[in-house]
Amino acid sequence: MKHFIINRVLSGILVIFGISVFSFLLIHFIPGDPVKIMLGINASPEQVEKLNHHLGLDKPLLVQYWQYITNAFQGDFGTSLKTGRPVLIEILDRFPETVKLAIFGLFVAVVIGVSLGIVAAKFKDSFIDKMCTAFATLGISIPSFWLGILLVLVFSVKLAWFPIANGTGFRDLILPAFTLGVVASTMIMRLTRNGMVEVLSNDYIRTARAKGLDDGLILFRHALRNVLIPVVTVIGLQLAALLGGTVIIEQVFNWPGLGTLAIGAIMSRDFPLIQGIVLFMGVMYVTINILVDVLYSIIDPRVEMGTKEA
Amino acid sequence: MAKLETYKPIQARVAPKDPIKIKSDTLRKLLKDKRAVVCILFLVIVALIGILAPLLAPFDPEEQFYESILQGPSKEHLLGTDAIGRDVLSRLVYGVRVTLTVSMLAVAITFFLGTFIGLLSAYVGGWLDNVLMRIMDILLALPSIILALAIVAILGPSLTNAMIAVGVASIPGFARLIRGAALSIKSSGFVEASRSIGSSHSWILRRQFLPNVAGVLLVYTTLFIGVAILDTAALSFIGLGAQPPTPEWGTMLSEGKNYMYDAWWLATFPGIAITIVVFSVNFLGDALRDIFDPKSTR
Amino acid sequence: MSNLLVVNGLTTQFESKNGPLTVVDGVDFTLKKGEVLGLVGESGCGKSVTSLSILQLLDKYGKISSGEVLYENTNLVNKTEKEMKKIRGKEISMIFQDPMNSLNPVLTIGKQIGEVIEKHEKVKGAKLKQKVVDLLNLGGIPRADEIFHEYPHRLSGGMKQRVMIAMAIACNPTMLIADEPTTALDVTIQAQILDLLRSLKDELDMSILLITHDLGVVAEMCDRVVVMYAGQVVETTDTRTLLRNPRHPYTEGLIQATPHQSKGKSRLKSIVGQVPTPDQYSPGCRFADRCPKAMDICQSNVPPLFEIDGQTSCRCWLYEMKEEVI
Amino acid sequence: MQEPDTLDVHKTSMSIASVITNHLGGTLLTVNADTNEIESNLAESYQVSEDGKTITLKIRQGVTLSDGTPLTAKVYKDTFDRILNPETGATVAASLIGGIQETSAPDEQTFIIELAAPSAPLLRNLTSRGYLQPLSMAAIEKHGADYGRNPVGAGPFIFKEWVTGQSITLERNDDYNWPHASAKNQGKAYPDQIVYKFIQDQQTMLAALDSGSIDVAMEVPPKDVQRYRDNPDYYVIEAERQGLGLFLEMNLENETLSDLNVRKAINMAINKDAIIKAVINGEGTPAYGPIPSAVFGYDPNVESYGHKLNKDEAISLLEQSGYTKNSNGIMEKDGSELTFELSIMTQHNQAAQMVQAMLKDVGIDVNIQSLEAGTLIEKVSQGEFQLSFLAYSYIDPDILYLLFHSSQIGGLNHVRAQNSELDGLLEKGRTTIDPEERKQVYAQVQEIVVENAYWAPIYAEKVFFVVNKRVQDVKLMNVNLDYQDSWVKQ
Repeated sequence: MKHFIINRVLSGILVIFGISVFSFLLIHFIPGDPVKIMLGINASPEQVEKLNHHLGLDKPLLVQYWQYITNAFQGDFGTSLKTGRPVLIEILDRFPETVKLAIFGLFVAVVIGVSLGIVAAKFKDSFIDKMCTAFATLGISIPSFWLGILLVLVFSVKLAWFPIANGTGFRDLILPAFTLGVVASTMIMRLTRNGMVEVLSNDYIRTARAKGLDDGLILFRHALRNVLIPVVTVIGLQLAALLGGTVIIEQVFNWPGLGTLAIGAIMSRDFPLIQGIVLFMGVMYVTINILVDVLYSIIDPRVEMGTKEA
Repeated sequence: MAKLETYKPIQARVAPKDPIKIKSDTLRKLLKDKRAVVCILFLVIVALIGILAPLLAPFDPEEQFYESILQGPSKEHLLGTDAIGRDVLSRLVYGVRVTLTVSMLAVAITFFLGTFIGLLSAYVGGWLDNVLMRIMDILLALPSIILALAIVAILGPSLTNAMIAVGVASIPGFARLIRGAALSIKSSGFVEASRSIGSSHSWILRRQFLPNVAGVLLVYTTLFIGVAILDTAALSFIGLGAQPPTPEWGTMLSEGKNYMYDAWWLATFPGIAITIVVFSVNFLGDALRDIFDPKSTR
Repeated sequence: MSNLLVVNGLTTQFESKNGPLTVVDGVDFTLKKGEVLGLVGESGCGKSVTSLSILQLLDKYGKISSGEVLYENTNLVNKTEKEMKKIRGKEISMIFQDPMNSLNPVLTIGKQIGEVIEKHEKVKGAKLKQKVVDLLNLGGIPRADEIFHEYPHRLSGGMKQRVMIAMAIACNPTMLIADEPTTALDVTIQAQILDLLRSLKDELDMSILLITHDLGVVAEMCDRVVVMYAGQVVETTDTRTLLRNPRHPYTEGLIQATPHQSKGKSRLKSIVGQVPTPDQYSPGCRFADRCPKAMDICQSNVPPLFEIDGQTSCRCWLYEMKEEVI
Repeated sequence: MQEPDTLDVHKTSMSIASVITNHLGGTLLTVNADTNEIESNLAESYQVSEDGKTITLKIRQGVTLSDGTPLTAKVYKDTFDRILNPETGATVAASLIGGIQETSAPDEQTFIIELAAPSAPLLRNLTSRGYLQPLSMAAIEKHGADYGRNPVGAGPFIFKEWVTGQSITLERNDDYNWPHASAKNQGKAYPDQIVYKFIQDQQTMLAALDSGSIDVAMEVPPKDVQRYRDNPDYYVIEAERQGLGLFLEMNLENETLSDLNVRKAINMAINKDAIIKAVINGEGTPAYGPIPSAVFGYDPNVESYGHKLNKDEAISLLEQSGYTKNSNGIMEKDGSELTFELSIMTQHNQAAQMVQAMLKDVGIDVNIQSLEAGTLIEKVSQGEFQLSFLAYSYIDPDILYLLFHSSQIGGLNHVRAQNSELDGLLEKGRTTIDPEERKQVYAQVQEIVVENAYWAPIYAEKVFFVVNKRVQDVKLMNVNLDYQDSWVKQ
């Protein structure tokens, strides 16, 4: 177990290092001078020059990168060009909102996905099964931003059940989380269904029935745990995606998450902030992947750490 | 980070236990499957609409009628007019061309590069596999919206660049899927068998790998078309996709968003169009997967 | 010995595209207390479906269309699913052929055995653990307390079958159905499992319905035997008579096809042809077209089950003169 | 409405930050809403020296900042020194008082400003709210880098809380009793608290207004205003935008565009009324010169000599320059078609597509390149463009210096105008103190710009605010909302 985690963490660090180099170069190729954007159209050339120097943007790329990495190791990810606040604080200010949306969205996805998956498996090849699969395909086909707009139009404007843009409380969370959840649930639903159909045809389910256990117990203790194995991977993948903050849903619902921060940072060419966000995403992506693998071995005892294909 | 919600989970949608092989009687099976036939028919019709757009569209998509701006669906403008008086129906019809060409070419990029990387890394294995997969990890970890934005920002916003961005952003996902499928073939014995009798690498790749991976390729490519359409629309939604006045569905949807309250039809019809086309593509993909997947649960 | 289980005219059908298929067609037999009854026949003759029908463990396509299963003179067929749940694993329990897949891979052995006791006898905590460890020892499993926490994939086939047996006898059932318990195991393990079953039968005063296609196992284990062919019982007799003086040509064929040191190096004769599927049954005797002694009557009408003597009955026109057993 | 970058008025480059800090601070001088004349405010009185190089101001007594520091001339001196000090890296504030050489505070009440040369715009700049408000040096030391999120000022409201990404809350300053003369309520402001909510998307903002989670909507898009005019529960406040809503810039370094006939033809091809009707729902006026009527120095007869819509004359002008229409209707000369690249920001998509169609009518082919803001600003300032849409807002005609003076190429002079006569006039405009004389100078500037058709001005627009009737008496104080007299109907 330990050996596996160490080599996974090492490869993770390698990936994060790769991300930092890749994104640093990538960002600097994007045309647009942050200072000019910051000073807006009323800026005179001298002012631009002064500020560029003040922020150290006139040094060669390599020097800037080296400085960035050395600071990063001491936890200083530079300050945002736009707000002058440390990048880490800017991110951590927004991160809880993204986590709230991600967790709640994933919760909706798992509830809808798993329950529909079980129902579809139970009534395999029946009308209900076909309906659930059609719903799953529809869920993946709708552009999520259009779905978001529709929900806002119907539930917030017409029916006024949910407030718009008045903070990130529980009631504000419902619509965006539902939009995310519906799209994400289609994956989980499909996997649960196929997994459940396969598991239910297994001998150990027949043994459980031969022991006279109740259907509910068989379903949840015996069947579901085996179905969880493939489903956990997709939930892990989706959590990483959702924690990344979905730009478009955040914009439609005016959600102050990392997605909006990232778009704002790109638009204003706030290099340190973009770099910080991308690095933050990379670290989160790698950690979640490692967590999914560890979770994998907890759920599926047959997995000896290290032999499982990463 | 900001994820285009659609494509990443594709990996989980298809968990190929056994290699999906192209069967000789594929076409017969395909025609037998009711769903596949319906989808193919629908997509052919959509393609025809695109090709015959000049005949079908009542007006020139870029013609502006200043006196009938923002009008709802009416006799002469079946689906209403947009903010500068252009006919929504004509733009939707011409939009078919744009959307299909863009998604096809984007998927082509994903297909060629993705398959190449996937097969190579699975077949050669060892350090190359490791390096390639780490690069894929980096691309996967990089929020796809940032990757797409960066590509569009560097190359400049245009339909072709949006297409390249969408194509490249899907490569990591696609490559991993193909690698998975290829690995399961490689470990299924007959590749070692044919290598032991001294057949050349290219022969093995051509005769052993490709036919077996072909089934998977067809299935994923179909599924990724849907993804490409959605991602192009998403890019246009944040203003980095097609350039005005190109009638691209995603741009029409994002323009429609600004008139959500007073001109409902501007966002609704492009939204429906995207959903139906992507739905039929995905449905076709599912049908194909069930046909090629020997252990289909159907 | 009084009868524990009486099966009368049991018929089980499976829905299929072209109408229901009768897999078990009017089967009768009785299992006495403390007796080991063999249910023998080539694979595909309906013996497993018969055993599953007794416990109503058929999948959603199969159902018992007629007949009765009297267990301690109550008819199991018209019991509700809820009532059946109280019987399964408590009164009648079952073990299966392929131990490799019969245990849930993600639950510990202790948990899977414990849950039967928890359900039927409401025992919890340390007492439960102790009971499970005793069962494992009873099942002849070494290092019982370690195995308690172990997962199935770490055990060998034989060991897993022992766990299955321990699980089956957890609530000391009065009857055990063993569906080809040793077929998937190699010979040495097979003998150990059969010894275990025999000792448990005596210790727990349990009767066993043993389903197998291997006459060697029948010879070793069973008191009486029921031979099935194409969904019907073709011969019922005690084991010694069956081996020495098989009446039904199909039974003879089976015996000649079984290797035994008494036969020395003589070539084994195999029965020509295969077991017909339900939709291919001939109107008369279903073994007719494979039977070396087939007569015209065999082709046209179905032989009833003739009572030969108190012990033996046989479904074959050769024994027509003996009076009929309905 | 966007989230501001910081509330440190010297360092912010976002106008929204000045809107919010308006409530926190006061200005030395103010502009009378009706007469457009400069009046006293925190400065009781002011005198400008003969040569216009020294301004002496008498600071009003009895005013204290929210952290208790009393307002004295020294407070103003420290504030202005902080702006002028390059270390601060001041942004907009620095450009407002660029001309100042040195300031001094001989006693509690007198604050003296020394100028290198007489600067006409300075007085008006001193009325700009937000950027030039007095700051407390004690608070700046105390919070250091975080001062941006804990601003202190001498205004009717005090900073209370900033929830990142969501809102900024200001609460009433109870001991405030020095409002501007024209305010009805001379005591502390009526509202207890103002909450600014950041809503990126305009439609979502309007949805929030409809659902009641906000009372005041700022910068409401023209197309939605009519809906609220007809709705009894709301009232609309509108003001002329101090700057051009939309104009087309032409890059003089481009060979074809250096020909005056082409630039005039482009001016005459554009149907300004059609664009106003489609893009801003008719809520604006066609623009013929570089500055709108709302800005000091506007010369009304620009409307007479400005270029009007005249397709035939446009075509004849092109023909004069040797262009002839080819088979597919595009003007051609020595084999090359007359085509231009129009680089715009995404929010101008609609107007761009209309101009594209209009120019096509006269035979000029246009390809639109819609870029996001950052890339566009970079390209136009480097001159990597042919045609481009832009808009600006500024309270003083001195903006024309930044837009057309040859020294500003690489900055705002995107068109690369190099006209010595124009340069001279722009410099004179800066230093002429007397308003009448200054008007004459800018009249000539406007004439040269229009004659040379450096731009194709399209429209001047209005800025709209919509307020829920629940909140009464929201006033307009030179383009910004003022809540001094506003009260809430319980």
